[in-house]
Amino acid sequence: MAFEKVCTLDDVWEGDMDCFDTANGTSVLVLGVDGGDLKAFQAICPHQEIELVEGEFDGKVLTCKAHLWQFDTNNGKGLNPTDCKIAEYPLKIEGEDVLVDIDGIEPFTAHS
Amino acid sequence: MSNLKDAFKQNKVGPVFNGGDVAQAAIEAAEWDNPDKEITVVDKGAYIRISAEQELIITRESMEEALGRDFQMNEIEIHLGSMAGQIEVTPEQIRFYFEKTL
Amino acid sequence: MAVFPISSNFEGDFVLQLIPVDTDDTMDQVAEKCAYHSVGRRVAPQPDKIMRVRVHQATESLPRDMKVSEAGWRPTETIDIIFADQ
Amino acid sequence: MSDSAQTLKPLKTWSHLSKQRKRPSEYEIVTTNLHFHTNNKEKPFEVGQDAKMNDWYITYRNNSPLKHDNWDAFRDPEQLVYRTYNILQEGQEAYVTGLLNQFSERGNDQMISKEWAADLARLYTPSRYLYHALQMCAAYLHQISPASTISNLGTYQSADHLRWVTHSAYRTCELAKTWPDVGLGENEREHWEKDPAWQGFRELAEKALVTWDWAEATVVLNVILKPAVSAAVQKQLGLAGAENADTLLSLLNDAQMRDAERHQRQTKSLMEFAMSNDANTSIIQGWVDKWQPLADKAIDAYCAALTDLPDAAEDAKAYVISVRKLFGLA
Amino acid sequence: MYQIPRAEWYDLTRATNWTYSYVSEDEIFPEEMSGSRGIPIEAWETYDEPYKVSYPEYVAIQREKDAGAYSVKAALERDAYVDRADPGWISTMIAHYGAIAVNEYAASLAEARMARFSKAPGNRNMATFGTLDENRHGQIQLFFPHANIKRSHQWDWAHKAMHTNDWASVAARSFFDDIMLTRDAIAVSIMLTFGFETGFTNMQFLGLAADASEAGDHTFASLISSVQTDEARHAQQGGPSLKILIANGHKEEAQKLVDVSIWRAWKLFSVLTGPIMDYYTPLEHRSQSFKEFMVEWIIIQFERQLADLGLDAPWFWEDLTNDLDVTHHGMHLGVWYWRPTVWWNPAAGASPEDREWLEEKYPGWNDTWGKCWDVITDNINNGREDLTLPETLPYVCNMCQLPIVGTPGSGWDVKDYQLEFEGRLYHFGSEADRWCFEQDPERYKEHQNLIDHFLAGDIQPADLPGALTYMGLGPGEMGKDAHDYAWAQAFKKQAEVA
Repeated sequence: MAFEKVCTLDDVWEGDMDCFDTANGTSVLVLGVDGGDLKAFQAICPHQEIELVEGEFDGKVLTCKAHLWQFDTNNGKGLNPTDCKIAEYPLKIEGEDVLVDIDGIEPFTAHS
Repeated sequence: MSNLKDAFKQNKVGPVFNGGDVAQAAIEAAEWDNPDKEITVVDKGAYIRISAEQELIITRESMEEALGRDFQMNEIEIHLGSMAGQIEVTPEQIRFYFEKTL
Repeated sequence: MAVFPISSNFEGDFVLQLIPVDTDDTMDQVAEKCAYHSVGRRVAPQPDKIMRVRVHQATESLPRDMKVSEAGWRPTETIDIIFADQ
Repeated sequence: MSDSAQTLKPLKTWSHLSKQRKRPSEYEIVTTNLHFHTNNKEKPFEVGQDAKMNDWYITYRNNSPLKHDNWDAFRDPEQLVYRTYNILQEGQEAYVTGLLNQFSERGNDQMISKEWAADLARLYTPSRYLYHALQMCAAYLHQISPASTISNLGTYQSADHLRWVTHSAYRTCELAKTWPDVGLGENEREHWEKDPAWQGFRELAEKALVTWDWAEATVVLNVILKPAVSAAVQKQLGLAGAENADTLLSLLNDAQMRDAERHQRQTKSLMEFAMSNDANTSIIQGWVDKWQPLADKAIDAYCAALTDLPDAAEDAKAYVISVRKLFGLA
Repeated sequence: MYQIPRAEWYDLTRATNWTYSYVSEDEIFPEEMSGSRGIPIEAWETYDEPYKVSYPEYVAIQREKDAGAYSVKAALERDAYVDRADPGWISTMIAHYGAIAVNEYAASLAEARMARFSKAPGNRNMATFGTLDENRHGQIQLFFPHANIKRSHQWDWAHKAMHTNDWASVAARSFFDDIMLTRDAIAVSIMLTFGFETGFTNMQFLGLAADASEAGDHTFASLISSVQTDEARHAQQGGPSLKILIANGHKEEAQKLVDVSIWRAWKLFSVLTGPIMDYYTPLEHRSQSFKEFMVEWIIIQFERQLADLGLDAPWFWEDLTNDLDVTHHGMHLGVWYWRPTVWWNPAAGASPEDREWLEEKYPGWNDTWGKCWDVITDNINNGREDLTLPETLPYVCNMCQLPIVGTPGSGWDVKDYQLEFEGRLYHFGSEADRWCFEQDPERYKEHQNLIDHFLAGDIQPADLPGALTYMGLGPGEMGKDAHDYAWAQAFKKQAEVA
């Protein structure tokens, strides 16, 4: 397990999302979900490799801009369609820094 | 330009629209509703100034004719950005006028 | 000696400026202090001329060696600085 | 000047909202912290201190007995902005237009009795004076409140009250077409000024209009006066209408109650916000205790005229108590 | 729409005065808030608003207006016009929003003053809509610039400006507070809705929209011209007040209120709108000169309206027409020279082509203003940027709070209009500014302008950096030349060629 810093608390506010690269070039989507917690997920939609950061996020549900696939940002599960999900990365906060651990987690593709 | 001091001594009245099909219709309507008057139209892109001497009337009936649809007189407000002269609005017509002739 | 604020109206410039002068300054020194904020900034230098000081819109310039304290100015008084031959 | 812009982090929202670290809503972007004249408590406006208006704002706004460290932190629970207010009320007016036109076609006014038409001329159509007083009171709150988010409550409420005035005026005109000889459109002012049914409300309205302290004025309008109006002139009169085959009246009053209930939700939030400073609770309760008797008197006088409803006054006062309870007040 | 025509029931919506008996009429309408000037309430009840609207019409029409303006914004947002707009045009928007947005919101308080305190029921109802209108104008003009906030800290000033002591903010507040926030209801109807809104808002919301449209900024053009459609309606509140004042023997006072409002509006526009139209808007997009817009909207249209309502041309009318060739050039040069003290990046607008245009529109420009710009241009081209930046403060007027300016160069004619009042020396930028003060010294005499604060030691350290801090300007906010002096390069090349 190796946590690494991807951004600071000021980069992703509640209701915001943004995409950051880790040291090895993996893209991570960080979201400020309702209530103030931060979550980290794979940055690419499992459907057709569209960047999720270009979609919509209402604090709870993440919607891909291309075909309106939707995900519950509480756990990454697909809401529509339901037979898909996005991979979540462990995230922790140290001071003002936001750290994620991508070790051993592979992004999902298609209806997996 | 020393004559500027007296530049206001003229009697042109009329609406200024910020574009839209209402402005085009109003130009037609003004011609119909003020048959004895010369209607001047100045198009500045973002606004169109329609004017006549002393009094200019635009009726709802003419607006409907020009637009080819129902028209409530107060819809004119959506595009009416300004006006020269005093204004009087009734459900059937809008009237721009000066009380005095200079 | 004490700081004394005046409003400088410099010939050829477009604006009045706040200039702190000193009660011991002569009119020549006042002119210099005002020139610093106008000449070479928005007013072309006139090396063949001298700068004279007068109360705003007065017809007569004040003596070049007169001190501010002797001029009877009110604080923030507006002063014209004029290019002159002498 | 060195250009240090590059080294600055880009802003995500107005600097004053940035501390929240929360993506601001449209409501927050356009309604918060707009009263620049609350910045300098001793000198609200950019004119000389002697300009009289400075005194008015210092006395009735800045020196109000009701205190809060940061009135600007108040948020309207409805998050109303201008754009959504018009969408909301255009919809509500479409509904009312439908009601009016539908009942007109159905001959509502021909079906009521002349006695009820006369009652309406006495107990309903003079309401435009009362509603207009509410409109004026809310306009005062708009200009005197200590935060833009509080002022905005007054803005939309004032417009809502004009809406009620408009409904009354329209119905006055419409009813007079069927019932030309009961004084409709003619005697409203006289009823409002002299009829015993209205005198309690008139007294309360006139006194509310000259309440200048912003906080007391807020309490008088939204905690005392308006719930009393809702209870008697909207709810009980609406019930009386239903008793007299005037379904339109009760539906129209119900439609206006939707505005009043929105005002109640806003008032509830504002009272909670104010009473988060404990010292304010007794001040507000003191105002309630001072003003409620006048409101009760107004309700009694008005409801006494609703002869079809013997329990009208009791029911109305019970409603008023329930609204006060909603506000966290006794 | 309701079935019965509005005309049949409209009067009932404004039959809402009654005989007060639990409190007195004077208590309901305190003179300092109402301003009925001894004219009986029955006279005020004859107030007849020429531009009528009812509640259901209002919400329907306004919803449609908003739908139009917001949909243009949404459609153009992805277009990212702002990223490719000329820097001078960006400055136009940033200056506009900072000076206007929050003051528009404040105007809703002034409308509410009429809605509560006017003795004319028709005025109260129209002002209730006017309150909503200004609520709209504040909100929409905050929402649009907020979309750009990531682009520069200067956009923050759309919200922030009025909360600071920046000199331009003080000048804007000084005007708006004077004509709308600190006046009684009737004075508001005359100074704000008549004096300002039937006249000057046309300059900022239609004149400028013409430039915006030329510059390809359709979002801004549609926004501000939509704002002006509300103004066109609620501005009509002043006319009936004027008629009542004149009919009741108060013409002189009405005239005075109008004159003060016009002069003060003119001065604010000379620093805000003048530079925007004649210098910031890229040359190829200038639809008319500032002076030409002023002639169209103020000199011809507005002044004619004044005459029709039975008022005279303000006594300073000849001064004003003469100043159309002078004041805004000075304000522009001042803003540009003191650019670190403003929240936008002033465009010099002084390239050879610009100067040719200015000379054509303002004959003699090169020999006067041009002389100052010659010195500035040489300093830029000789690596002496330091000489193009200020080291002291301009002297500002005790009325308009703006620099005291006049014609430079060969036509040098800079005047200070001084007044000693109760032992204090006041400075004014014009005869009319001094006259405004003299009409109501109690209202203005204790006000401290920027220089007064500086001399009183309120600005620390007492130098320009101290002043910038006092004004609330931080890094990334202070203005710099919008085009990074590219306009001066052309002169260098000219010189090299020669």
